[in-house]
Amino acid sequence: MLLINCPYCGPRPEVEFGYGGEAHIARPTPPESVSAEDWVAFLYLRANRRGVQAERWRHVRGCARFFNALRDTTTDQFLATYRCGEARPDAAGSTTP
Amino acid sequence: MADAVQARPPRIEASAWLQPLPAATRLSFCGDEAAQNAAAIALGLPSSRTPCRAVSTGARASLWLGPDERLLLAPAAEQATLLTILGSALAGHAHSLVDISQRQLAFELCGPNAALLLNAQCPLDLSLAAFPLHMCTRSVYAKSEIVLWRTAADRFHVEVWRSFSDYVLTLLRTVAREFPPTHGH
Amino acid sequence: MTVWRAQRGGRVDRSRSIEFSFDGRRYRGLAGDTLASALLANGVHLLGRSFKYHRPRGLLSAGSEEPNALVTVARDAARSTPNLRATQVELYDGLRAHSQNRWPSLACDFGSVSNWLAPLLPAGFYYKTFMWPRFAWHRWYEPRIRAAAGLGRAPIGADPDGYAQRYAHCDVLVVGAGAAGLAAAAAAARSGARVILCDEQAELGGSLLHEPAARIEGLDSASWLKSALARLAAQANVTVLPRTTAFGYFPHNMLGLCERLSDHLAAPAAGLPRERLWQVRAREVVLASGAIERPLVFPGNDRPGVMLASAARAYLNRYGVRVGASIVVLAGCDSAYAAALDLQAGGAAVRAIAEVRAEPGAAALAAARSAGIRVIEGATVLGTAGRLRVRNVTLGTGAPDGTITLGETLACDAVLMSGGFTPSIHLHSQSRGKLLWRAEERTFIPGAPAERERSAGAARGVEGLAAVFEDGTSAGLAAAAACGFKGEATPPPVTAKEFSSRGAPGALPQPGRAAPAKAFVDWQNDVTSRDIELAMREGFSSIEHIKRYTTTGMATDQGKTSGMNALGIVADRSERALPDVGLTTFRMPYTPVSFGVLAGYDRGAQFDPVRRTPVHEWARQHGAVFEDVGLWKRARYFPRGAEDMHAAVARECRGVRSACGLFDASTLGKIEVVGPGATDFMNRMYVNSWTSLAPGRARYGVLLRDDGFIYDDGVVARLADDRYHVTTTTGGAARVLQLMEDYRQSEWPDLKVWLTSTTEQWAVIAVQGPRAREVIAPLVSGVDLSAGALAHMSVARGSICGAPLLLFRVSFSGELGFEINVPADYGTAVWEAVYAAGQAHGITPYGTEAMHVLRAEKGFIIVGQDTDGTVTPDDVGLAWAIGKSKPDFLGKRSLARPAMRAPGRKQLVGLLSIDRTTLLDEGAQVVATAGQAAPMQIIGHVTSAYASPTLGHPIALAMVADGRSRIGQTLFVPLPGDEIAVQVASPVFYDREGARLNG
Amino acid sequence: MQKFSAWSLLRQAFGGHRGWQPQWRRAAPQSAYDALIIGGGGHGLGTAYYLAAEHGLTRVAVLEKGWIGGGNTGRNTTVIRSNYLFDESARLYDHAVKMWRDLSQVLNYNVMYSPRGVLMLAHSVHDVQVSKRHIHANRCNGVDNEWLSPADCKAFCPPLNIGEDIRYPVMGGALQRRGGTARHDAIAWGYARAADALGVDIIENCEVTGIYRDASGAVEAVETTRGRIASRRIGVAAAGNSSVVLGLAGIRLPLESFPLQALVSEPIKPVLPCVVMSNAIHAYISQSDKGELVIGAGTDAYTSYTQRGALHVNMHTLAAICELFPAFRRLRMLRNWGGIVDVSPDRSPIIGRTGVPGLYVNCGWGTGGFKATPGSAHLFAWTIAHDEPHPINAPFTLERFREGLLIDEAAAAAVAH
Repeated sequence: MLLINCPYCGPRPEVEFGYGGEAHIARPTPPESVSAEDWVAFLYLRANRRGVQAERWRHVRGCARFFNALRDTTTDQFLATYRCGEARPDAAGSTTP
Repeated sequence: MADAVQARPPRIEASAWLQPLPAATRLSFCGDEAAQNAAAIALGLPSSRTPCRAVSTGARASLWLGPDERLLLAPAAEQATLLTILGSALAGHAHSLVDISQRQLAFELCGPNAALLLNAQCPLDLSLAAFPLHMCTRSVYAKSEIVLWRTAADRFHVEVWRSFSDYVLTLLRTVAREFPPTHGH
Repeated sequence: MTVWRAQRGGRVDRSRSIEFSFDGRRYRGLAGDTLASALLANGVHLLGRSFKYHRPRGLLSAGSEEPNALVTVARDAARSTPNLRATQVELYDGLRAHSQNRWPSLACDFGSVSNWLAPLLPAGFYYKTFMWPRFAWHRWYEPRIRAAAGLGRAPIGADPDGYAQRYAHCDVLVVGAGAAGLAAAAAAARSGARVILCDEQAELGGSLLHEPAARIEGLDSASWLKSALARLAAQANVTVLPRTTAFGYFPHNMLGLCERLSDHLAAPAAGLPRERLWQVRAREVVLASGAIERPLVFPGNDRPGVMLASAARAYLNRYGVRVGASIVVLAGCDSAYAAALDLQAGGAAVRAIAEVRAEPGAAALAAARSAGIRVIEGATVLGTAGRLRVRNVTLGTGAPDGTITLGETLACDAVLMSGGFTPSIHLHSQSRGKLLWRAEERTFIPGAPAERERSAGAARGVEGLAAVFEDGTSAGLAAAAACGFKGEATPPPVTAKEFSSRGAPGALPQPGRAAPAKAFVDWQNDVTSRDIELAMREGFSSIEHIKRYTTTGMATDQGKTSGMNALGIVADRSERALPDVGLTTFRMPYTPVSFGVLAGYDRGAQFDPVRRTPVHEWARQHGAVFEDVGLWKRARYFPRGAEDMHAAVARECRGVRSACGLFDASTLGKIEVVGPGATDFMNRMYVNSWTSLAPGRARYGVLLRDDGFIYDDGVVARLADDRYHVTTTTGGAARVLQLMEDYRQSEWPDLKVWLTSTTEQWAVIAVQGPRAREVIAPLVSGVDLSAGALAHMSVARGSICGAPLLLFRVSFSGELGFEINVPADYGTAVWEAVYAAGQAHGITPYGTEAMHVLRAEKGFIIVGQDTDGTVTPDDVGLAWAIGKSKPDFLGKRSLARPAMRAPGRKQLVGLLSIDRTTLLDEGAQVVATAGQAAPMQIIGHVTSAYASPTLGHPIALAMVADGRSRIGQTLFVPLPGDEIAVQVASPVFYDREGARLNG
Repeated sequence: MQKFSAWSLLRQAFGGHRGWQPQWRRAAPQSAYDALIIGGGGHGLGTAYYLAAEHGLTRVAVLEKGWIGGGNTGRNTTVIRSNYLFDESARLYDHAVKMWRDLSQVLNYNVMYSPRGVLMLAHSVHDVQVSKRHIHANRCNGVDNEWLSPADCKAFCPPLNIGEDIRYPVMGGALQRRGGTARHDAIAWGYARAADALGVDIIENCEVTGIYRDASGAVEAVETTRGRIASRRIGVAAAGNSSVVLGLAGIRLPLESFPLQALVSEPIKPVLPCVVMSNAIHAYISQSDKGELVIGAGTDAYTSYTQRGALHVNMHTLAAICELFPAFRRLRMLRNWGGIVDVSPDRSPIIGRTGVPGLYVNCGWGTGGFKATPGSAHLFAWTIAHDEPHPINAPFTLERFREGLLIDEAAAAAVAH
């Protein structure tokens, strides 16, 4: 069970959280001017990175806030967690596609 | 016009380690910091900006559940008063105030095994160092969401949605059987 | 006292004799015995049969690595546990154990015929045969192979025992309470850290338990151990857990521990759980899991009586049991000499020590010689004899040129072997820590950690009690320091006579063309050195392939005794360096963990929460039959007398249509959307437009996901300019709130709006039917119920029977309808009041089944039944709900995708069987032409089907390709050996113009 | 190819089994091939075999970064069934089930296909509706699937608890008799041996680190840890690592890779005669020929390439197993492991072209890939050989997400109202 550092509540066990998938994917608008490519990319295409990935979590059984995290998907170690709206930290480290 | 009916809150059996808490006024209050402060002042509570901490004056308490979310607790009789006070204090502040008095119910776990009873199915570190006095937070007990509030070294105030209360209490009683009664709850 | 029990020594309590049985025969042992030591004390060496060849087997070890002595221990039929290691089963009065995998008896097992067929059954033989005739594998061979395979039997009947669980946190978790672990725990505790110390054994002490000669702090090991444990127990910051196996190392320093609470008790107290799972989150971990002795690989090394040297020492020094009277020791490691010396001192005759290495340790040699024990140098082992117990061992002599000549045959009743020790790196490896290969000692030790852990003592190849104490102490201090606790501790001074535990993995050399006898690498799975050679010959080079092809290391001991020898053999035969062969991954659990303890409290009614509404108890008392909807129990129907569901539902429907019905809708999800941004938010979430909805009015809302498919629906009421009361489906409540929060926080943080679940704040009592108004009118105050004042789809506040009331004028039945929302505590009382008031009007309580029929007659969909996750609003005729002028809402862009507008999409229609009597099967498929053979051209399926008491014939809703354009057409519903002609109709069967609900 | 049979086994026995030859060569990569398959699991090895056996391509190599069959092929719970809801899925999976029947004979390798029946339990009114819909649809598609009452379920699977004493009592089940299990390693080894005999190079410990495209944008070669290898046809069957491999060609896929765990018990004598699945309470279980109970757990909540997951996921599964089989509570978990499953948005696979000429992909099998192995490999080989999808896999293109033509088995199972 992962130990996740909620930016609001501090380190908490995984069962308090919900996973929100890849982070920093903006929802394109307005609908009539969004191309099919952009829309399918928003809905479905994911980097699915092997290495450090920016991803969303929600502390649903805690402060209920969504936030972002950098996690190495080859080790499941977190490099950083940060609030929505904050820029992605450089702690990223090297990544493989 | 028919006779007035009586409210029938769920009954919780008390035991050495379990104390039901009386019906209460519960308000889910959301708003920015200004609104939070205005509410605190109106209720005569210190402002509660520290994450996962409860502040209380007398029987009124404000539990930090999220950066813009508080659970306001007060005696049942104060409901109307509270709504009036807050109504006027919050005029002009963007906020949300929702009555959830009967969405959930509360009980107290007490005694030397209180933390152990909880840790059977609650994954938090409940040592005083990690979960000090007045700490409060949403968490889980097995498959139920709870709000946990430490009101004394060996006492926890637990809030649980009413339809989950049977599940949580049954589980607690199962766990309690693991402790020899001599370990006086 | 038997001849095998030494007169003195050991830690067993000679004053407490214990009776037990094995295979029905009664024996006596002593308090402190394991089943293994007690049987040895009775001269019983034959304890089991091997998996494949059913060869007679005795004890190989004295610990949890035991591959042979697997037994079933049964308190009763339901409390029967197969595959327990006799070396771990603690003796109690009346214990009943049985051997496994043999018939008719352990001594005479028909299965051992496979031993004679062995030449036909090499590794992987089953991949090469059993292929003809085509279907024979499943019908013929497989059932027979299955019957022969398996070990013990599953118990019969439900397990009545309880299982406990607990989360725990500590600064330092120490795994293993041998010398290193004790020192680490003591040091960390002294620094002030919160310490948990666990050990898989009943007694803490590890190898100290069978090192009586050692002197620690001037005390003999037993006395020192006693005081050391007392010191630990006295400290408030230390938790000591015996009988507790750390079986798994999970990410972020979470470890799984299994504590055995009652299996060792003759009469466990009622309610005492059998086991407890500990999920421990440790800031730092010290792995002091020790090392496991390696057997030697030589022909006939599996006969009962052939065992590990350290095991023989443990049986003698810890349990006071001699494993034999006449002993040959096979030394691939100096520590084997200690066994020879101890056994001799213990009264056994040591025939000889056969030294299989080129250069044995001088000290060991000297000690043996001075004890008058004969040492045969440059030896190898060519075989053993004896049917159910080893009778003799035949040695060979290796010449410098490598040739091997037949040596002497030594009579004996026990053979003790040691190929050196393998550090127990399992948990370190589970945590994804790196491994280091130590060429000189030919062993892997823990390298760079991946988690916050460190190994100590024999677990990382440290030798000698003094060194181990020192290593443990510094590990404990370092771990505590890493948690911010500064402290000092010094390892206890030690004097002990010790020999090196270094050895070399692999097989003993054999003369050119190896003897037919089998040299076992994996005892339980009957994998021999030649099986491994065969796998390599067939091109399997990765150790993972060799493991899977030969099954070495895949038995219930998971390769604890076989892994390194297998690697050694592969390395030698392929002339690769051992680390180049690679190591198979270590996976949890370290030793097997019962399903029960992992399932824990989640059993029976407590498997999942049972959610009940405030009206539940009333419904139960009035005979309701309930159904599970998500976690909720909902009243499905209220049978009267002998009514079946069909009859009850028909009556309930008629009751609603003709007079008035009473329905518990409390489970509907409710979300209060509040704030100045509430209307913007609702406009962006739901397809509908909310701007024009006046406070006090309600609207049917449709929610899509951004992929354009219907996600949920429900009535949404505007309570005030900045406040909406949103209802969701019962099952949808949580996921709708989650979806809303996601967009609120992630996409539109600018909106000043907040969401609060009020599902359980309100009890919701639906009163539906032409008499509904008359029923509730006398109870309600503060609300004008007249059609003019409270029109269909509106909401008002007032009071009912003195309780606060939020009254909805809505209908899911098609009749005049109200939904009474009162705070949950008033739910039962108000329900009863309405029911009483309704008596005069013939009110009928109805359940979800009648509710389904009534809404289907009106063509109202149920999301999740008439829709699945592939349906758009237009598919089910809800295009009207979409706010045309809105710039955006969830799913708007997706609805513009070609396939979402293409012809041929399935559309909601009604279906009527032509004969007007056949009730269609929900889920039945629809085809356009009769008499098709599979595969048919399927054009749709039935989503809902009911007998309609109102219409007097069955009705159905269906999703049919281009359905709306087919209205009036005849289609067909194929059934096994039958086909039903159906007519496509409008999905609204009743009161199309809606006169009744607007009444 | 050395023939496998009882007779050859007997003959070899007299020679102490010294006469067996390697089941496949340890091939070194050549500089160029007619076709390259990236991924040495069942799907990839099978694809190479069918390319050689049915499409006459013999200069084919399979590039495996580790050891063949070491990915999901060797990590799954070997459940085989074809009772999927949608016509497209039913055709796809039934194509595979039909091929399983003869696979041992075709490959001369006992893959131990055992049609012992797959029983999928229903625990609620909604479950029953969904099961019935599957059964009707399957029958119309010529796929066997039948409804069993709780008593019938008990008769078919005696240890099953159909009592009322559990939270979600069994309300019946859908049984596919042709469903069952097979031996996972045998699939990889059997295809490898048969492909090798046809000249296919099976190259282990060879990780692809780059994909080269020519001026026209078409693929021309790959870079590997064992050097550059040229080919104008490249098929990717890399399961959990599909996004990573296709990423080398600059392609983003609609995939997320999740850990999927499974576990086995200690071996016990035969007790469970069939495969039992319960989607409602998340459990599936069968018993291996060796006697181990083979149990599949759910996926973890987050994407990961670690091939391991959390304990609480297994705990949830075992709780469900112990409810359905209360006598199993005292049995013990022997070994647990994790695989990486590549999950597509509609839980259906992607088999076809990628938009990059010469580059083909077979991925998105999620938790259900093993059952499809022979069919998937057969169709993928056809697709690569013809540079267009076979009619059976034509609906399973990458384009379907753009069009919105999803084949959403998961969504079709809907969620209770």
